[in-house]
Amino acid sequence: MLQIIKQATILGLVIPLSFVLHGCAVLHKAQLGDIDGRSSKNGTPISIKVSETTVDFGEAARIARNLGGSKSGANVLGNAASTYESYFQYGPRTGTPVFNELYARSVPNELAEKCPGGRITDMISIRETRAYPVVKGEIVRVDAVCIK
Amino acid sequence: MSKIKMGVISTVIGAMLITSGCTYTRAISQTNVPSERGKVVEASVERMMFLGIAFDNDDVPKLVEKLRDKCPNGAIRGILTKDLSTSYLIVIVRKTIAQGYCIKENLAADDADTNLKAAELETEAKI
Amino acid sequence: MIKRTQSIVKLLLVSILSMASACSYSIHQQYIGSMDPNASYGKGKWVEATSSDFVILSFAMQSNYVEDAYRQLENQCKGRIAQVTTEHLTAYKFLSYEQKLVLKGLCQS
Amino acid sequence: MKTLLRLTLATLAATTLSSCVTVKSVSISQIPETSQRKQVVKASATSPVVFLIPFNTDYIEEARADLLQACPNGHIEGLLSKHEDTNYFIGLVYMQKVNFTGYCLPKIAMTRAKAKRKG
Repeated sequence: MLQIIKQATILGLVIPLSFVLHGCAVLHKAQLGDIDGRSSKNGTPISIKVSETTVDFGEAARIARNLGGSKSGANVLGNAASTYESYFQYGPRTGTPVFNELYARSVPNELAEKCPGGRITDMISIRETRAYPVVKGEIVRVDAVCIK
Repeated sequence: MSKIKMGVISTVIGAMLITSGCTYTRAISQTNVPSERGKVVEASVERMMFLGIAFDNDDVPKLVEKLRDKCPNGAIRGILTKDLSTSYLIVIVRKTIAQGYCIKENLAADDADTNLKAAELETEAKI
Repeated sequence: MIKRTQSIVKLLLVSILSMASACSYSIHQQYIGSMDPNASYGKGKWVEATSSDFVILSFAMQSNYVEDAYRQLENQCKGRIAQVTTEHLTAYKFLSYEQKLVLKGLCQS
Repeated sequence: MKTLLRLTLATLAATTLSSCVTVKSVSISQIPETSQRKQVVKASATSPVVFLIPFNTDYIEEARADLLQACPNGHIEGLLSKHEDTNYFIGLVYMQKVNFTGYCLPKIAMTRAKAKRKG
């Protein structure tokens, strides 16, 4: 009986909350560069956005554990996910760990491609996360002005 | 509810109460500092988030415009950015502050290549 | 007793293997530094520097890898570096991690 | 499984007792050419966080003020700013630190160079 109440509560809370938090944007860092007076008049605004989709094992574990009974498959999966997170994602983190080290490495080249022969100014570098239930989108975004 | 659960909950609530109003630094950055440091300009963007929930961060890039408006006829150099986050129980306020020096644009250009020219002249002198 | 020893040995082997290879990462920042007013893309060449610090069980007593990367970058360019981009990330391993700093500079020489 | 539990406990104990340094953010600005990398200027400031209570964020401005004082007439380039936390007790007690390192390029560089050329 208790189990049923528990599951009903979770379904009643987690699912609507998932919709509420749908596409929630989390800002981690914002850093500015120099600002050039000419930029506002002669420049072309450019924006680079690179992202990587990943899974939050901790969140997945919590949901699975709550949905399943103590000996259910969901619970076993939950424990596995939680163990993976504690032992293999141990250390400082910004957002949720991703499985591709290089997703943000191309940003300087992309800026150079978007502003060939010119220079950039008024840049702001933003590190953010687009958070969906269990699934997360880790984003690096740079807004700047290209002057030629 | 078990004693452990109660303990955990009360600890969490206690921590929330204690840390309410505390400001944490998330990131900083500093650009090259010019020699002319006469006019200081500062701008910031702030957002209050219930349960820390926000659906976009589009207000953050506006910081550049805000700072630019403070120095309409010049360039801003030596910008120090402070990215802060303050928690008030169930409300989180994130604030990004940028502070720099408003200088004449030709000076900004000079600052960048003065020493390059100087080095060239010194090499000429040696020859 | 033998079984226990075997399981510990297995666990140690798995740990060593896991420590040797990272499978998940956290990109903390990708900061695009300011660019000189007299510089432009296509003028000069890109130089790169990477440094890292391997940390077991959070025992990180210093963060000199940041300065190491900076020195590496400036040593690669005698001229002026007109723009520097700074990427900071963590590569996770078994109960350990690697802090990395990747710098990319536009060398005007 | 028991070994794993022991390992976890060991980890917790280790992290509790260790003073581990974590870099929070880094920024590097344009670096001058070799001949101009002579006068290094440095400044740093710290601020403690005790049981999750930080005292202020002014230490960042304090460090910057010290840096500017170290190079009053010139401009500062190749600026490396490093913001780090040193944990002393399971993330409840830690020290925030900001470090600035750069090169001071005195304004007299041009005049001296011109004089040299004339001479």
